[in-house]
Amino acid sequence: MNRKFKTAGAPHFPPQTTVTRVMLQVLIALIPAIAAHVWFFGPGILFQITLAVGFAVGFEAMMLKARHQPVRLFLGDLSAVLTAVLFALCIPPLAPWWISLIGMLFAIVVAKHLYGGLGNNLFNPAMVGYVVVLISFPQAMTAWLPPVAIAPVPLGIMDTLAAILGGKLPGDLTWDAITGATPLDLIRTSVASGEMISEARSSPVFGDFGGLGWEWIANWYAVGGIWLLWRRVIGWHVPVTMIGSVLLLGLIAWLTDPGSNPSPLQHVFSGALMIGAFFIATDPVSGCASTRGRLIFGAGVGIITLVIRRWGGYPDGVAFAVLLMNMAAPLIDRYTRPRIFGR
Amino acid sequence: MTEYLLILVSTVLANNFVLVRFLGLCPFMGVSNKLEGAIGMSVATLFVLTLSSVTSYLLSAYLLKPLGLEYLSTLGFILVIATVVQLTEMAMRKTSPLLYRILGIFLPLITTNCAVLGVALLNVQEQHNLLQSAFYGFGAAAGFGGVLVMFSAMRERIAHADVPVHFAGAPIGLITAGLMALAFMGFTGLARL
Amino acid sequence: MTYRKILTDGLWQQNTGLVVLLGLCPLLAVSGTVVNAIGLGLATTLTLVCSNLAVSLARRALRPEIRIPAYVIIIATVVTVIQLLMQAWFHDLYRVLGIFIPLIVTNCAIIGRAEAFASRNAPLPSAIDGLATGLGFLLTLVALGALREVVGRGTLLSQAQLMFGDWGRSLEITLIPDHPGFLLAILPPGAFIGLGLLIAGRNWVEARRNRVRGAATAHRAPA
Amino acid sequence: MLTAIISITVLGSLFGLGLGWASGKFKVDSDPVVDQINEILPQTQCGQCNYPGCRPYAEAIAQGDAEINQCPPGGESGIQALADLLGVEAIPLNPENGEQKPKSVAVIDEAICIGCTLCIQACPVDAILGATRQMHTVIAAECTGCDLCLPPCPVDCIEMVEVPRSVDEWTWPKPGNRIPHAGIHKLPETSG
Amino acid sequence: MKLMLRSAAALGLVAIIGTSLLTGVHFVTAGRIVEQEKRVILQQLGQLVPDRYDNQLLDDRFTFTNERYFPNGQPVTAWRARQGAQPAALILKFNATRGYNGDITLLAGINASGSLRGVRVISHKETPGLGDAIELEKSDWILGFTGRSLKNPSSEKWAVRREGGEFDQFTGATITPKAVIDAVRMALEYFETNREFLFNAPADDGGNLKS
Amino acid sequence: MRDHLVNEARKAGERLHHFHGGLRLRHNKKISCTTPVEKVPLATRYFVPLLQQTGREAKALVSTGQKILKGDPIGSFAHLGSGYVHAPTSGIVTAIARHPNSHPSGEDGACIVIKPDGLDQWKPLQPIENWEQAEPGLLRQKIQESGIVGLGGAVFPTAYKVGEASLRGIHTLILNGSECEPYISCDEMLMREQPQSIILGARILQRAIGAERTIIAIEDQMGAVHASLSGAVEQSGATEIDIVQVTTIYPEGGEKQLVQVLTGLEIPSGGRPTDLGLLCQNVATATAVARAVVEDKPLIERIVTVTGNGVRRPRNLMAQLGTPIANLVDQCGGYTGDAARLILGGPMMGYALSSDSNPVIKAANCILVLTESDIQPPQPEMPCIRCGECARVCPSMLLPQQLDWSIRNDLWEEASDLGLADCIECGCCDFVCPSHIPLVDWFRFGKAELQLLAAEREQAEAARKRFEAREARLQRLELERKQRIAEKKRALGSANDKRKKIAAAVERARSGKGGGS
Ligand SMILES: Cc1cc2nc3c(=O)[nH]c(=O)nc-3n(C[C@H](O)[C@H](O)[C@H](O)COP(=O)(O)O)c2cc1C
Ligand SMILES: Cc1cc2nc3c(=O)[nH]c(=O)nc-3n(C[C@H](O)[C@H](O)[C@H](O)COP(=O)(O)O)c2cc1C
Ligand SMILES: Cc1cc2nc3c(=O)[nH]c(=O)nc-3n(C[C@H](O)[C@H](O)[C@H](O)COP(=O)(O)O)c2cc1C
Ligand SMILES: Cc1cc2nc3c(=O)[nH]c(=O)nc-3n(C[C@H](O)[C@H](O)[C@H](O)CO)c2cc1C
Ligand code: SF4
Ligand code: SF4
Ligand code: SF4
Ligand code: SF4
Ligand code: FES
Repeated sequence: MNRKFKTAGAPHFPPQTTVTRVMLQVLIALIPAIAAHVWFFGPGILFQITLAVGFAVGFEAMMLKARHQPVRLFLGDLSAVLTAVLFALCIPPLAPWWISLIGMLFAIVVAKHLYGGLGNNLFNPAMVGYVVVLISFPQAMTAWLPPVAIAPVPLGIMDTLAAILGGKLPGDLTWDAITGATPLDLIRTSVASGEMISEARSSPVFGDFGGLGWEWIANWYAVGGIWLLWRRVIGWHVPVTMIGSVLLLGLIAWLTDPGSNPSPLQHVFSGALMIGAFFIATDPVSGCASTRGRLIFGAGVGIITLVIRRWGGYPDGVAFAVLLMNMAAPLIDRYTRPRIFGR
Repeated sequence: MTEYLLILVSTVLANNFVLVRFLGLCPFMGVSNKLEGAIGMSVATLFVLTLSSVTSYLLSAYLLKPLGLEYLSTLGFILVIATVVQLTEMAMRKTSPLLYRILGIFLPLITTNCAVLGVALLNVQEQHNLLQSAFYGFGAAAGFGGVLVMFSAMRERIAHADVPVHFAGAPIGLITAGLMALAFMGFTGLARL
Repeated sequence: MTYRKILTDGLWQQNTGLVVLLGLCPLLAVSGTVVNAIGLGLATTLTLVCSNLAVSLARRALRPEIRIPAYVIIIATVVTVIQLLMQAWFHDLYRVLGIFIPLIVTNCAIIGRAEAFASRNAPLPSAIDGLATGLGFLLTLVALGALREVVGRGTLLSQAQLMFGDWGRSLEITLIPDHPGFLLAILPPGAFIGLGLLIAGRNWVEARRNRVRGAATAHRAPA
Repeated sequence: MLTAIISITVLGSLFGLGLGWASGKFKVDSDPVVDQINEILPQTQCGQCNYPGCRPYAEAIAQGDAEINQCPPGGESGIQALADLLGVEAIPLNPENGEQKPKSVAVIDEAICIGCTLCIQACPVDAILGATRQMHTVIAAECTGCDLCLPPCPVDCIEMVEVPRSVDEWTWPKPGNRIPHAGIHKLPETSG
Repeated sequence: MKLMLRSAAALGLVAIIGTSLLTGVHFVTAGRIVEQEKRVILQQLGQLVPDRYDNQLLDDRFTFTNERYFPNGQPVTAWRARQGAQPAALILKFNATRGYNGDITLLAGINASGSLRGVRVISHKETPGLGDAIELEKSDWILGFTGRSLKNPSSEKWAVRREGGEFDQFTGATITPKAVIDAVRMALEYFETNREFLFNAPADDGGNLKS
Repeated sequence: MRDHLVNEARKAGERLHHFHGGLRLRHNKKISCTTPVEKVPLATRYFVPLLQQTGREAKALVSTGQKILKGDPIGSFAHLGSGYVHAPTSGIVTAIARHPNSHPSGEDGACIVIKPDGLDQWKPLQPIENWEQAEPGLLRQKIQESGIVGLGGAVFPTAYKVGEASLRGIHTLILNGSECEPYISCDEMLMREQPQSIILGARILQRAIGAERTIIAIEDQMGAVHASLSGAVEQSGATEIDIVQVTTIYPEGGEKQLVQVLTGLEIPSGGRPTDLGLLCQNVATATAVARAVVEDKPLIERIVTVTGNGVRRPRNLMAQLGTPIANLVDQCGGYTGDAARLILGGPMMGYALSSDSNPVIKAANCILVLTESDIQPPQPEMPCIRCGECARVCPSMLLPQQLDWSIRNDLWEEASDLGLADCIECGCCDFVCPSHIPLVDWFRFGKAELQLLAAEREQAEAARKRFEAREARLQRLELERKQRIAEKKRALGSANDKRKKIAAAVERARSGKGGGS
């Protein structure tokens, strides 16, 4: 009559969510922005994503094998895929294939697995990969296509593939002919050469409040991000403080000297700020864990981004700002522990 | 005013002594295992570096230069530094023996922290005046200390991570420093004069 | 302490760059190319031998509270002499190595050897210790320099003219033609990461050697 | 030429003077580190460290005369704590000093005990009660398990007994390790 | 007290020995070092002036400022080469202020005729791999100035190709070359209008290659 | 400081407050609330464990073969103000043996096995007549004799709590009826069916501790309960009893959370509600008190919710302690085919039992049987991705993820700084963790380890003191011995002196004599 049962620790509920589900939701949230990217800049980004995911999964599997970890289990968590997609979204659509290779080598092997793999990395892998290729191959990494709408020569699918895989451009086109500066680049350049922002603003790559095309991609990032917020995959702290600090400081700068400072909206809707605020600075692993820590983290990323954009040598500073705050995260976590109940 | 601000920005960020200029790496790697030790070392260095930057400036400007003895700079500077360090060491041993224990062999090694002599030599090279030297020394130490403290907080986390065995310890520490330097590349061009 | 042990300690077991982690600044700063590495390595080795010798000779005369300042004076003297000589005869190389020649003074490895070895040993072993330590450092420098130069530029021994005069130009070896230039290796992050990889490599070699040795003894044990 | 020598010499002498003064001025008198070390030591007072008790060993460590790996009762965790305090690398326990054993207490077989008081004299923490020619007992709660009372006993009536844990002292066990570390897919389930 | 004196004495002794040795070496090497330093500077400057001049090029220099042609209050150094009493050539050291990452310090050698003998970059902070092709070590681009003058090409052609000029830009980087081209043109214009002053101003002490 | 807080706490219940974190869980209570509480018929054997409350096992007061009456004390505790275990029915003690005892360890414990005689005959009952006039001390003694422990889950001896509380000045008694765990409905049924005895218990407790008023906290989803309780309050004529409905968020039934919800104050870390002048008791505990005082019936039965998808007809049962759990399940129609896990307690905090031969114990508020699909799919544990969900839901405002990290790496000081001791083991963190880290298991282990370390340190400290005292004593003895020797020597010396002097005097005298002659 007596019946035996298996025992297990409390609580006795099925798992509410899984790491895989979390990562999957982030990937889903990126879809609108990817679609917008294709719409505005052509299909290059799709090839870049494919390449980067391929390399990332390859490196991930290799490292898991080398570290004697269950390969299937960890490949299934999709974190490497997410890293790859975010990386691909940061590089120019026509970047040669080996950019992805080297970026993923540093992202997955160096920044992730040398630290012990999922959950242990101190730096945001995608951003490590991006910054490595950015400083190593500035030429390839600054070859941005202008939006299809104003491109002098729109590239077809085969042309794009040939450019990525073979470095060949159709006909007698040169890189200089088909690539152009990004809006932030123009702002940075005009500041460097002592011109007024308004002069740069006359370039066709500027849209209504950000870069032409870029502003819409940024919007779609925000939509995806808000969906993630609603799904509680990310918290509001990082995006709000990051965008908030950029808006606030950008506004102050703009009001004091509109000639050499772009409007705060320009800041928010150009470059990597939106993807950074919702998808990159929110990386839980390399960010702060405590609530106050996340507030500081977000604000820090925003402020450093602005400082680099305004005074630094790079047109955009999101990636650097994220890495810099990654550095500070353990220290911040140490000193922003929440007050324990009753203490 | 901006000039001094720029010196600070340059020494702390754009030309961070540890991550960009490669000065002061031995204590950077050596005393970064524990956060407390790192903070202590940073404070000690802040004190020693500022003081020795100023004193070595004085030595250079009022003794070596007038007498045409620039070739003795290295010797003179290192003497000044050694003395400042030694005094700090004795004072610390007296006032905070535990800190003294934690900093262990590294306090005397502040003498041989390249950053200290580096600051003195660079002061001469860049023709700083007294106040500039003070700011330069202070900024260098602040950059050193800030990075050291962050690094040690990171290392405390790495210490218990599942790092591949051959990389445990110094290698992953250096790779982390490398990634920090990578992040600091973002500050290039920041302190353009 | 046999001479053999002094040598293996300096070159491998207690290698300053790879194991003791002292003298890191010049190691990282001046390892952009092999030629710079050799130049600084030789200067450092020379300094180590001379300073160890001098400290060992003076070791009985120095009281504890002035020991460190005294070492420092000795080392600074040696370094300045080398600096002046280099300035006079290897001026171009001197200009490339820049501030890191006077900074040999504060190469922690030098004062470390002075304190740990020379202050307790006779002149001859001290000089040999200096030589071994210096060569160990030189080797690490060259290894790191080679790694960074090959990965970063695809060449070896570029700019050899700085050290060897004009005939040095012919020493340059291009390993990877049309190398696009991997700037990371040449920039500061590459130095850190490169040294990290070298140390990990040394750990790996050491682990393998121990395993082989362990296997050998284990094999013998039952017999 | 002469100015050079003179100036540096004067400088050197001045610094020497200052240092000499400082070394007298800042002389260190006592070492609170000893107390901190002693606090980490397990206070078993067993002497396995080759010092006549924990405090003497603490003093030896503070002096730099002893390594931090000579206390078997403290075990690895003790060594780690010492290493943390002193900012040095942890090293494995020196096997010459013995090995870490589970905690046990001495029990005197009261039927055999002849009341010689020798064990009372040996006990470093006064954990044995008894009077001459009367039966002795060990106060289990105060016994540190140092083994020092065993050798002097002329009739070998003392035995070290491991301290058992009963059901009501049961505490939750250490959970199984994370699967990836074990390298197998196993759920944290134990069959009943 | 005794302790103090003993320390002082010992340290003093070490210092005496060290300094004496150093001073000795200094006297042996001092001459050669000065010579070497001169050689280095001359080597740099020598590429930019004609072989034939007979004055002490290194000493015949002076420093001035001119906000219109050399903005941001930078000090400009001029070295003058003369053949007999005749001006032979001039070397100007000045900054291009509109670089991507700040100032680019240039040396320009200008023949008495007003044509460029050559241009060199002394220091810059441009992005490695992108803007640094202005270094002679990285590419030959800077040699493109040799032989140019205000009339060759005509002044509207003093620009990068993309903007209809005669000079190449680098792939992905136009700011840097533009900055250099503009600064060199301004220097030439200044030379053109202030030739008298440049060759007749009294020599002073200021300025050297490094800073 | 305390006075200020106590005064603040007097406002308890005026306004509701929030506590940090917590979870809104699916309630699942309805399924067991459809039928009234049923009595469980006499079992053929009772297994009464001797370990039924916080502390150590009780000592058996009976021996094999002894005949006992219902309510006779059969085991007595030596810890925490002592207490008793009583016979659930009349019969014969057939054995005192090790038997599964519904303990989280899963190990067997000593149980008194009783074979009922079927008469269910009470021991002679001596209720306290007229409790309203009785000495509070007498009431407390009754509570102790009746073996009452906290029925809210912690099974801490109520007498001890009440005794301590009476010394510290309590103004408000809080009766905890906010049964917050899903599935469990025993308190709800109790409040519906026996509101009078709860009110009675409240008033008795109030008198026993000298409190001025009582707050009964119930969940806002228990509509019927509010009506029945307020009816009972009116009936009793008591004016100092308030009923407060709190929002249903797990774990608002936790003492600290409940106090915070009612007062807005946090019980200081390491402290208890008494620090705020409050005492918190479960509603069932109050009924047990009422029964003990006015009927002299000790704690031998309790309401147990038998529920879950693994049971055919979920319901609440009034069960004697010691009844095998299988009997309860049988009365509820037995298991469904896919019953997979047997849990004592709720799904969040309960522990899984390995067999249904385990007896009902004082802590058994719920028998939950879950099916495969309730607990599926099991997921492997992954590394923590530091998502921070655990910290977001932790009602103690801890950082579970960092706690876990420090426990795994033996960083005990760190764990203690991070507030390991403040974890209430509610399981919220565990529930939300996407990496399925068994956080609570680690915290339970860690808390025990921390206590062990503290005990060790205490022992070491005591050993050090005794060692030093002994050293000092030995030194003193040594010194005294030396002094004694020295004194003896001196004494010897001076004795010699004296002798010499005498000799000399004698000599002199003699010579004087001689001289004189
Ligand atoms: C990180 C980064 C660094 C750059 N560095 C330089 C530089 O040093 N010099 C330069 O002329 N352009 C540099 N650029 C490119 C300019 O921003 C600008 O895009 C370019 O000069 C415009 O030239 P294009 O029309 O050939 O694209 C850099 C761009 C980026 C993104
Ligand atoms: C004086 C006194 C001491 C107490 N000591 C403890 C104790 O050591 N451990 C314990 O779990 N509960 C103790 N309690 C009971 C607590 O107040 C509380 O009711 C108990 O921890 C159960 O609460 P929980 O179910 O919220 O954990 C004590 C109560 C009092 C009045
Ligand atoms: C997470 C958690 C949830 C709890 N939930 C309840 C509850 O729903 N009802 C209850 O009476 N006690 C609950 N308790 C126990 C209370 O904290 C407290 O111990 C009890 O109300 C004290 O009364 P008692 O001593 O009469 O059991 C819970 C404790 C914890 C830690
Ligand atoms: C909200 C969110 C944001 C993420 N952002 C990044 C990211 O910016 N870069 C990245 O490499 N991985 C990101 N990941 C994936 C994952 O956390 C990352 O690969 C880990 O750092 C690997 O240990 C993100 C995951 C989530 C849930
Ligand atoms: S070995 Fe024994 S006596 Fe020595 S420190 Fe450890 S416990 Fe104390
Ligand atoms: S009783 Fe024996 S084992 Fe225990 S402390 Fe005393 S001497 Fe040591
Ligand atoms: S179990 Fe502990 S740590 Fe987890 S949520 Fe509850 S109180 Fe917080
Ligand atoms: S919920 Fe789990 S994965 Fe998230 S931070 Fe907490 S422990 Fe880590
Ligand atoms: S070489 Fe050691 S600090 Fe620089």
